[in-house]
Amino acid sequence: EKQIKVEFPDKWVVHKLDETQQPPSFAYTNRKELLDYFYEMTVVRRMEIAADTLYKSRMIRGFCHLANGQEAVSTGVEAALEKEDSIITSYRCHGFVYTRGEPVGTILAELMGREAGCTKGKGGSMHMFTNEFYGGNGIVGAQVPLGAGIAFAHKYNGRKNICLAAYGDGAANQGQVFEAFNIAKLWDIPAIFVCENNQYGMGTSAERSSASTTYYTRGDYVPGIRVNGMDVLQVREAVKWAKEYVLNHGPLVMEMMTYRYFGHSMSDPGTTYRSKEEVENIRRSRDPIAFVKGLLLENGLATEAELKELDNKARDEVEAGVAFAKASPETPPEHLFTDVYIKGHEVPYLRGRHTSETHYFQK
Amino acid sequence: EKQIKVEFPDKWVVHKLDETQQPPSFAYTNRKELLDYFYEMTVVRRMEIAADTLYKSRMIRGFCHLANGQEAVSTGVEAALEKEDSIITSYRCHGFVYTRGEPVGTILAELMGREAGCTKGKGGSMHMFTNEFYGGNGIVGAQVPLGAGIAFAHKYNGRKNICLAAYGDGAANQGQVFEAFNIAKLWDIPAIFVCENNQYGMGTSAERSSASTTYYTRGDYVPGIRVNGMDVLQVREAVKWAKEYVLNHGPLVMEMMTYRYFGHSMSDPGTTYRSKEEVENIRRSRDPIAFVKGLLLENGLATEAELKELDNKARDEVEAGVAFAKASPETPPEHLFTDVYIKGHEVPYLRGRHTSETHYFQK
Amino acid sequence: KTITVREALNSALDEELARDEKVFILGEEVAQYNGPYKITRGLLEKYGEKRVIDTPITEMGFAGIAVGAGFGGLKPICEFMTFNFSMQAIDQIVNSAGKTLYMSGGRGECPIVFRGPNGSAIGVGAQHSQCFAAWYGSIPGLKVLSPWNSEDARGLLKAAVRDPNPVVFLENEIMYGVPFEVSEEVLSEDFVLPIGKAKIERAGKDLTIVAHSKPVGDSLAAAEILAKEYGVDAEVINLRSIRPLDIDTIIASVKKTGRLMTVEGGYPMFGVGSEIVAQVMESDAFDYLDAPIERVTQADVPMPYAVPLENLTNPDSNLIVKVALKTMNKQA
Amino acid sequence: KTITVREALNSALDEELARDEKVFILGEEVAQYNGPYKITRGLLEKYGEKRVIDTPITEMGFAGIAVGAGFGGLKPICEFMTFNFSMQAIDQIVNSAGKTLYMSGGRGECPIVFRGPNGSAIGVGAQHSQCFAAWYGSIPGLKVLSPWNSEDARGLLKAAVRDPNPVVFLENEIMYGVPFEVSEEVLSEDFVLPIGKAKIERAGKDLTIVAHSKPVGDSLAAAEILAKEYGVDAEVINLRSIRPLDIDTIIASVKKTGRLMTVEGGYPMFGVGSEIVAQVMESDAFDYLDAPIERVTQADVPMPYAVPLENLTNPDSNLIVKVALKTMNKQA
Ligand SMILES: Cc1ncc(C[n+]2csc(CCOP(=O)(O)OP(=O)(O)O)c2C)c(N)n1
Ligand SMILES: Cc1ncc(C[n+]2csc(CCOP(=O)(O)OP(=O)(O)O)c2C)c(N)n1
Ligand SMILES: [Mg+2]
Ligand SMILES: [Mg+2]
Repeated sequence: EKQIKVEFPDKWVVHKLDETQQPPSFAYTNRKELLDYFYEMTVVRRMEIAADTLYKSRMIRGFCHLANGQEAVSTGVEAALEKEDSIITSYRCHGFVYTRGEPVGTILAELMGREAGCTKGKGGSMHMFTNEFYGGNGIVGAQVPLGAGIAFAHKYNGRKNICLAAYGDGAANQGQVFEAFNIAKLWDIPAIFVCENNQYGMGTSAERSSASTTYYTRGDYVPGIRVNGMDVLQVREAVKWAKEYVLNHGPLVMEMMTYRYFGHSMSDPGTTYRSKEEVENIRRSRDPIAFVKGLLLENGLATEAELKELDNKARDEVEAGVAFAKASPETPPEHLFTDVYIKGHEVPYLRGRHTSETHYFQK
Repeated sequence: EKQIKVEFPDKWVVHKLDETQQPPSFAYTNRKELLDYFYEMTVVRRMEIAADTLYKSRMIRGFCHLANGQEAVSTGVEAALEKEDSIITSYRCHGFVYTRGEPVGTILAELMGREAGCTKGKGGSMHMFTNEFYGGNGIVGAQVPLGAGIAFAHKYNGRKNICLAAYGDGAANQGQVFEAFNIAKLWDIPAIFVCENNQYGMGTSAERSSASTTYYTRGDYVPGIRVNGMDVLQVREAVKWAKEYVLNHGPLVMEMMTYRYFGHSMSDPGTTYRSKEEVENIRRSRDPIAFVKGLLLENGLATEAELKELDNKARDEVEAGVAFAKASPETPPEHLFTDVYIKGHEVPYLRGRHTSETHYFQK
Repeated sequence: KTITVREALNSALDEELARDEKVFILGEEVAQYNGPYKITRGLLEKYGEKRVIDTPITEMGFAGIAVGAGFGGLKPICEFMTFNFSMQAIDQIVNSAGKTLYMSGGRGECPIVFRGPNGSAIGVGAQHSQCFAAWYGSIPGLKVLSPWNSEDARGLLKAAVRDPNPVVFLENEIMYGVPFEVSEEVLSEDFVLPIGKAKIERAGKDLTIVAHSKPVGDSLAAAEILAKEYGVDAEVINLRSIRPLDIDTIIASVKKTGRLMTVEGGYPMFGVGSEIVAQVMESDAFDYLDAPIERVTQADVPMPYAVPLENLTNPDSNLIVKVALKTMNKQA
Repeated sequence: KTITVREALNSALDEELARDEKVFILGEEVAQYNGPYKITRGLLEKYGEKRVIDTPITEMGFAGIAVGAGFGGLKPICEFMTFNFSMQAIDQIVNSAGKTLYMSGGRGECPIVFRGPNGSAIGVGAQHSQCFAAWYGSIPGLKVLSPWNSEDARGLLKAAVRDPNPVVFLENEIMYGVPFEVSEEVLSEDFVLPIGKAKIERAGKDLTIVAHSKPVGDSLAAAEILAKEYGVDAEVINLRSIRPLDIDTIIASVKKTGRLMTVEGGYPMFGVGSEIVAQVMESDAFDYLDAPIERVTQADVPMPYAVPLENLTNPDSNLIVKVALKTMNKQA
């Protein structure tokens, strides 16, 4: 396969890292890789749009946080890591769950509360799990110490794997994030702390929530790096490098500059605290899928028609996923009392809403 | 009164402060001031020693955290602030309670659980209160946001007063400290965050608890300054300057380099995690009371005999305090149910250990 | 006139901000965004940035600052986006706000209100659906209120702001949009409800149903079914206050009806119902009981997301009817 | 042989560390300082820095890391210097450790033990004296144990470490130094107690006293007085486990004695006693009750420091005797 070399336009912006401790200023890639990224990101985007539609037709309920605009982060991260590395994120997790290997169908089924959902319909949008993916966490910031703990386990077990813990610009002020930084640094824990800076936490802009918005520096004594989170190749190179770095030197803070197109959740139109122009402008100039498309076309690695075809294929995959999810039955009542405790190690009974609904476990 | 000028031996060690934003490199002082400081610090030291003795004779119980070695912090802080400024600290608070104006007697009475105690014997060692002194807080780190809130109230009310919130080197890693820094900076809250770095948090040395031990820099975007906490004049000048600074520019982090001679609390001999030599060496070379004594003698402002007399006076004051405390009755049972709620706004009754002991409030 | 619970809360906040300069509101998205659930709509515009303040997503920090501001003589209203997130700040609520007056021998007053939605909403899963009534209710030093309708919302919130003690005010997201008829009195600026008094929402003679928050409505609906379909005349008591708990009203009712059941949205164990049973047992109403007291609660599982499971987790009027009939020893 | 509760806990930790490489201990001062209360004495020396780890004073952070390590396949033992400080980490305990298995449809296992002293010690005031049995006990997904003596301490701690669910293990500082006679079996490396079984510490026929933690000893002392001075033969049940709660053992006892009282060190409202009363009421034991159930608890105040007040706040054997006599309808 023919490789192309893509030079990154800017120097890395770093904190407490010297010239020798930085990702390369370029990436090698090829047609196959780029088509894969294009396809994957397109599936994720279309999946989120499908979720939006399903929500509006009341087949998904409660919270549902979409990540359109942020696709290069999940795809780039996955491209850099091995399956044995771990990832943990906030509730805005659908893309990661897909790139970690869960099919569209089981993700949408989860959103719809179906038995086939990747967590049996018990978790919903915010709480998806899959292999070496530890959720989907609903409590802002909680995943950061959790991620440090997962990374700690890798180190304890003598594995050369890491954990990447993603959190938002709003979450970046949470005290437990700083507590995790301190311990991770003291114990040389191989964790990459990734701040997905999409510039807003709900309706509050980064400037209004954070006395310092250079999130890559917020680890203070923990080195940091800022990454263009809209460029899948920069994300990939940075994370690949970061994995080696944290295995050898302990934790790193990585700020991914990104953006969400939709509102914070389904109840937020996403238009009161920012202008339509701002959103449109970023869609036009920094869209992560358009960026890969541009690379493919400009380097003559693919044609518009091929990409259209891939786009169609992505649409089909998502449609099939929707159909799969819809066909799955709602999670049936038998599941109510399972998974509260580990099978075989339950408490003798769990009370229902009334003693008449109490469930007794067989021993 | 004849003034003397004391030049500080070293330049201020600062973080994000430029040359124009620093305390003076000297202090003016005089015989009266220095004698006052000498006396006050001696009383505090003797009071702590009295507490130690009372503890050993089982007249004080539970936790009791003594601050011998750290006297210049409370005395220097008080010398710099007005009575309308606020102070909040950790459980290691006796010295501050005295310098804020509470007599030795009511402090020792509190330690002994007597009715005359400054909080009626209800709080004990860790929870003393007096005018514009908000405790004595038992939860490591909790006083930092509380202090920011007290400072916020000053600003809200349009008063030109500040709050000084003191916490330890161990506490400095608490997430809520960073949360408070961030909000204080965003809102320009006039708080001085004082890290009393006595080098240990219980048995853990600063290096083992903190990935960065330059505590004056731990505010990141919050400017900071390091102060020799064993020199009452440096403490005073730094805090005086800091008050003006925070009123005009928002929060500041101040690290006071200090040391505790005794164990962490009465159950800690204080000898397993550090050497006797270390303690002796600091006592010999950096003791805050000896320092003031030296200034007075070297500058011919007082004689050994005068100081001996003052020392005797301090001993008498403490002895009188001990006698006062011992004479006060133990807090009687009537107080059990008062102060749970504000008088006149209680709940109708509070249950005792059994319904037969329930207390009903008159409405 | 008819107002929603949201309007009731909003107007209560508005009036208390107007009434006392020392009152201010802080919380996530309370100002520019007009509140995550729009309870603070319009308040920023009216009272400005000094009084209505957006915070970062740092519950422990801003709750601690709010408590400190209370010590400093202000009257903070600290909104939690939901009480689930108050767990991050619970040490400041319990150990700083709740216990300081006592530890300080009366010196550390803290007139603060912590408020926000509590308990289950709809389809939001396990981490966003917990009821904190019993936890906060167990803490001496706190008062804990749990309004159901618009009258409760206005009267109790205004009372909470005026109370000089720390008050935990547990709202219910599902109720925010529900309209209720209210009297002129309720709309008056000086309308406050007494803290610690339960309200008999429906008088009845056969059976007492005690509930708080949304389940009060479910209990009233059940009472209608019980009356129409089974000729059972249930008395429904709206607790309104969790701490203090108005056991006297419950006891008086039990003495009349001889039968009692409790309904709540929280976990069953160590819950509001448990305490009511225990206190009734300790009272002379015990001798009046013609049947054991029954508890209806959330099922003892973390809140599931899927509809069929969620439905089996939250109490509803059907179940209340069923349990009421059991208490009455009647066939459904 | 006689061992203290401290020795029991220490040996249990030692053996479980030896038994399973995945087990490790972290917490404040657990390693170099040998434990703030010396429960981990000698373990650093024996197992090294990898397995016995000092943390900074950042409960939320290290508890979250411990939970994450549990997700990652390790078996962390997370010591809180006291459970009062677990309030800072309670969100990680409840929302991360407690609920994840359920939310993840069984994918997120977390075999962790949170342990440390709980409830009142002596003379440490309001912020250091809270009992968390009822709070943690209310959370589905957690198991909650509360040992009293050396046998409990060994058997339950070893069981907790081996249980694949998150377990909250509530010790009692006052008991650490107390020696108890134990059998050979208790000293065996494979001694584990079943989680969720209460133990009848003293059989009796007149009255059942249910307690957990230190109050078990107070109840036994009271039972002796009751027997000697009043001819009352009390059965004393040591709960051992708060969640699950062994109501069957209590019910069987009540059916025998007809009288029940509960004793606990926690706040009265929404407490362990409340739940026991409610569950007995829901059982067929209700009909066997010859007197109302009585609860003995901490007084409903933040823990005061002064001795005379503290004495009126904590339950003791005198009070237990008095209440027992009331239940028996006897004069003291
Ligand atoms: C502790 C806590 N507080 C508040 C919330 C409510 N909440 C959910 S998402 C969110 C905004 C988070 O913003 P950010 O960290 O920037 O992540 P983003 O949504 O932009 O991905 C808030 C306030 C929560 N879930 N947990
Ligand atoms: C949240 C919390 N965790 C743990 C403790 C127990 N504890 C009390 S003091 C202390 C050490 C604090 O050290 P430092 O902050 O350096 O203050 P110093 O005692 O040196 O003044 C610890 C761990 C506590 N009181 N609160
Ligand atoms: Mg964001
Ligand atoms: Mg220290």
